[in-house]
Amino acid sequence: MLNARLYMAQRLSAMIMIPLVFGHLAVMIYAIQGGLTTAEILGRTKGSVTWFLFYGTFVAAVSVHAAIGVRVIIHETFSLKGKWLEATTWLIGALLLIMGARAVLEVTFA
Amino acid sequence: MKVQIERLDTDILILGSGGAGLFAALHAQESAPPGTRITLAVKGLIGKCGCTRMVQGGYNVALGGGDTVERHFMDTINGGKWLPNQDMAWRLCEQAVVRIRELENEIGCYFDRNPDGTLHQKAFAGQTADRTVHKGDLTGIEIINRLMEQVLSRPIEKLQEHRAIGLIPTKDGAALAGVLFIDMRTGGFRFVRAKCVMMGTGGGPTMYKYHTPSGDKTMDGLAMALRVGLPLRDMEMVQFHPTGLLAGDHTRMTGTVLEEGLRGAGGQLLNARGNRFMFEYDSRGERATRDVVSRGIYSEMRKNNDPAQIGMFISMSHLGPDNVRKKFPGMVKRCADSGFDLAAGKVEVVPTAHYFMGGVIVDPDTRTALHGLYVAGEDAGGAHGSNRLGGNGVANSTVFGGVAGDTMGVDIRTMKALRDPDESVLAAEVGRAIHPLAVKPGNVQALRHNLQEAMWEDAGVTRTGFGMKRALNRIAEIRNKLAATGVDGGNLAFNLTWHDWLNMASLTEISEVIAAAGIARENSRGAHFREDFPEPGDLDTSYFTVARRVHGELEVSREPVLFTIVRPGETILPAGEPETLVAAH
Amino acid sequence: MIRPHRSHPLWLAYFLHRVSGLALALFLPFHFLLLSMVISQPQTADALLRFTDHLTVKLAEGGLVFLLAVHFFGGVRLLALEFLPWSGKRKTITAAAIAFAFFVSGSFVLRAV
Amino acid sequence: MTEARANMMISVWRGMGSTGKFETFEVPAQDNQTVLDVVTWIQQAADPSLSYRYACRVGMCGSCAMMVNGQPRWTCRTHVKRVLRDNQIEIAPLRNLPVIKDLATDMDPFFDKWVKAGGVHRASRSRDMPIQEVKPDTAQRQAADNGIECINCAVCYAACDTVSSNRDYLGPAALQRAWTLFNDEKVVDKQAVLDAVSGSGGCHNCHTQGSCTKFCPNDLDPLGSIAGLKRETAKSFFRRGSKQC
Ligand SMILES: Cc1cc2nc3c(=O)[nH]c(=O)nc-3n(C[C@H](O)[C@H](O)[C@H](O)COP(=O)(O)OP(=O)(O)OC[C@H]3O[C@@H](n4cnc5c(N)ncnc54)[C@H](O)[C@@H]3O)c2cc1C
Ligand code: HEM
Ligand code: SF4
Ligand code: F3S
Ligand code: FES
Repeated sequence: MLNARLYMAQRLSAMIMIPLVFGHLAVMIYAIQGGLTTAEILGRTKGSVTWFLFYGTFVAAVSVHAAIGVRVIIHETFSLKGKWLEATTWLIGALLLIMGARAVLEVTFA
Repeated sequence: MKVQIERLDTDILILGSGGAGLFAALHAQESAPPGTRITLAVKGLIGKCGCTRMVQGGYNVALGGGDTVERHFMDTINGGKWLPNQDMAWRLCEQAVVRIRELENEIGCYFDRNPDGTLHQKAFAGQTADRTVHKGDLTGIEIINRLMEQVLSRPIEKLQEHRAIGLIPTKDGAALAGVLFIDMRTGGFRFVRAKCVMMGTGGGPTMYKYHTPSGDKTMDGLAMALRVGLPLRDMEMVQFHPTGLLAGDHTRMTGTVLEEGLRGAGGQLLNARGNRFMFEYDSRGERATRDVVSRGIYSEMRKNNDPAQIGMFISMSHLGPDNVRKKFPGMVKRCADSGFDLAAGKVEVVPTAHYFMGGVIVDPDTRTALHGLYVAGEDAGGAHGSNRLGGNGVANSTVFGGVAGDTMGVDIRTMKALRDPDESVLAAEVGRAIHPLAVKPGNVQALRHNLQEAMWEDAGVTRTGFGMKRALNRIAEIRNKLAATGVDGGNLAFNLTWHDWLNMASLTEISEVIAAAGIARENSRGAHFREDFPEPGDLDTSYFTVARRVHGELEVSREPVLFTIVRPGETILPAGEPETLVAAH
Repeated sequence: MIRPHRSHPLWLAYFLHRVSGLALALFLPFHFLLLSMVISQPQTADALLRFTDHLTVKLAEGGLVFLLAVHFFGGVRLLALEFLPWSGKRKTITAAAIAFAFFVSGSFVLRAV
Repeated sequence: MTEARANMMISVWRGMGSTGKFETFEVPAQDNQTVLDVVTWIQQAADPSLSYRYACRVGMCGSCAMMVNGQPRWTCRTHVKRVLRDNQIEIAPLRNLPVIKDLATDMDPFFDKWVKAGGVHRASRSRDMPIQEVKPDTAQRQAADNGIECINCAVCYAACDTVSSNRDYLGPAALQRAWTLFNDEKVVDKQAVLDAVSGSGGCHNCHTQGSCTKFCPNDLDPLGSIAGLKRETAKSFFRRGSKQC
């Protein structure tokens, strides 16, 4: 159940995530190796516009990307389509966006 | 047995989806008044059955560069040994030029090009110019796929896997009312009334032990025409392709064509002892025309007369296996899939029944003696005479299919109403079809084998009067056995064995005509070679045979060929034209 | 058993990509939840993060990174196939992507442990 | 020449519509025997009620495809040797298409989608005009040629899991036909070709499973063709986007 627009949205969001995921993986490896605590992590991220933009973009992209991805799986597995499929897509996207936004905000500004 | 017949009406009904049927549908749709209902009924799936799809070599058309319609025409007449209906042959050559442009420009076919972007043309045996347009060696796939798409995307009604079993005339017999079908998927009967019917079921000489056509082609159309009293011409003319694959009785691969180009490229024919033999029969050796090579191979087979080693061999390896693989990738792969090594080894071959020149007598506009019935393609007789040139077959079906569509589009404007069928004929045709269902089931396939042996031995590549009379007896015996052989009618849906029986009924009916017409022709022309009459006979008094059923009896007569355009010994080419434009090999 | 029409590298790559994508999509909300808690309930969060010292948890985390890596390289492979002029080396790309994903996640897990 | 050897055990799917079961037949082994020959033998010698479809018997018409040991194949060009395992073969109707009876499927959905994908030439010249000159070895023409020999056998369609799970998906063969049209110099309105494959069942639903290319008996590459369509639709997406702004 993908038309050209959904496809482009999914592929473009994937492309945006490429550097972000790369960076995230690097940070995680570094973090785990350094045995970082919460405080240490927060110390680096709090008030940082860069981190905000970094994770904010990721959250926005992944919400779009995953919502469309899961939409496809739902359609193909349960033959769901039409209104319900649209609603599900939006719901997943919105859920990810809200939870993600909250996390990013808390980590960078709160 | 109580039989339900579902009834359906349309305006234009087309039988068959080869080059003839598909073109008829497209042209009828263009030329008939808006709102005309057009229905395409076919024994298989649209575009996926019949022989047009199997065309390898290509499509003959004179497109300049020295070649002219006149030259194409003269080649066709010479090839047909002065038997063609000249007006039809002319129409074929002239219209092929338009049809090829239509195929390229409107239908969307793409044929092979020269490096400069113009169409590539080559010469088949028997042609005096590079004339054959092609798409590699899969020309038919390109033509039929594109035609099929066009038909599928237009408002043309489809009756797929609908087998026509009877042409049903009106009560007074003056016109056609409609066609009776079996819906093969359900096994039910369906009668379709139409103002115009175009028959393009493609003949198909599959009553021979070795044959090339697709499995759905079993002379149904000609058998139906014969039963409704129409005259058939040139029915003795069966073209054999010299190199059919021989792989045993149990496989459907047997009889399929190894392409002509193999011999053209230098392929050698070897006998059982591994020696070349074609030069004993013709100075051109393996490159001689189909009929000559077929007879050469057949003679060697008879000389050899060894049941353990039936066929001869085609060998390519002297040309270098890698070279062969490169030049004939499709053919090498096909042989390999079947377990043969064409590139490096040798492959056993036999002459194989390929094309049927005979058919319903039509005028150049495809009209028949029965009002409302039109016939085009391999079902129609006349355009090729005693021999069809390679490349003229698909030209013929596409040209006349289109002509039929145009003609029907015009004629239908004067046909105000659908006609009612003669119910007694309808009932008789249903009765004929359900006959085996009431008889104890037996082995239909064994009878098909018997028929194929009989025709191959007694009415095949070379013939004698004695042999063909024996063929008639053998056919009569097989016909009787068929009538006593039943089919289990427990489930009629997609019941192939029932259709095998019906196929056999058509094949025996037409086999009889082939043998009878062969007896009536006491000379040898083109595809028809009689050992007891090996000479071609006087050209000026050429005759063609006409067979028809009169009060149930088969009658064969001879009618003089009318030289409406050119007489034997003359030519319509301008004086001083070279005999051939093809560079010698 | 993998059905016969599926037993080839491209199909397996497709399957891995789907499974990893789905698993990521299911995991991501929890991940976000965790991050939010870092602020609102630091104790719980710290406890949780310390919890990641346990071997099993580390392996599970490693699994997720593995998923991300698989999906990431599979995704890059797809984007390359779809948007770069076709190279004729699809199988090689597929194999390389899978191998690389294993390498990255493998080294991650080893380092983490 | 055709000495018979040990019998093979052939299980064949029997039934109408969506119900049925496998039945086993003992079939004599021969030299030069294709899967189609095996099916034919069963119908002619063992069970006259067996239904299947074929026409050309040489790999040109694409009407004989079936699932052989779970893999879609042309039966007329598949030598028994290639598929015999432990002296057994399992033969079933082609996947992803409604079954009419036994081994014969209804191919209409496949062809409906062919048409839906815009798989038909739209004329820009008439039969009264000369044939267009087309240079045969441009990259564009080669791309069209690469897909043009498709015989619409639906083997790829049967191999593709996206076809199974997404009813609207046009499938590899139809999309490949669209790609050949896109690359055909004679086709003028390229955007129409792209639009036809950009809807909810279009090329964007392909997950690059690659089974189509893997199993196409003609060695064609629908996967590559579909990737081409995705690329070109993406380009046109940006082109149009910029025009709209
Ligand atoms: C292997 C092979 C190679 C050939 N190569 C060439 C070549 O290179 N060049 C060339 O010019 N010619 C070639 N020919 C000949 C050419 O294919 C035919 O002359 C031509 O295609 C016939 O076209 P048609 O439309 O009359 O019949 P076909 O294309 O055979 O179509 C007949 C149609 O009628 C249908 N039908 C049959 N019976 C019934 C029924 N009872 N009810 C309903 N429908 C029915 C069939 O299913 C089929 O759809 C070749 C033939 C073969 C077999
Ligand atoms: C850089 C990172 C990523 C890239 C390059 C990427 C790429 C892709 C691509 C190309 C697809 C399409 C596959 C197809 O249609 O066959 C896809 C599907 C998908 N992605 Fe991602 N992705 C990335 C990250 C993520 C993340 C972080 C998630 C999870 C939250 C995710 C979830 C999904 C899902 C659920 C699908 C659907 C899978 C399917 O249809 O089989 N992706 N991804
Ligand atoms: S692409 Fe290949 S497998 Fe698919 S229909 Fe065409 S020939 Fe058959
Ligand atoms: S198998 Fe199907 S998913 Fe795409 S690559 Fe081929 S069409
Ligand atoms: S019978 Fe025509 S492709 Fe197999």
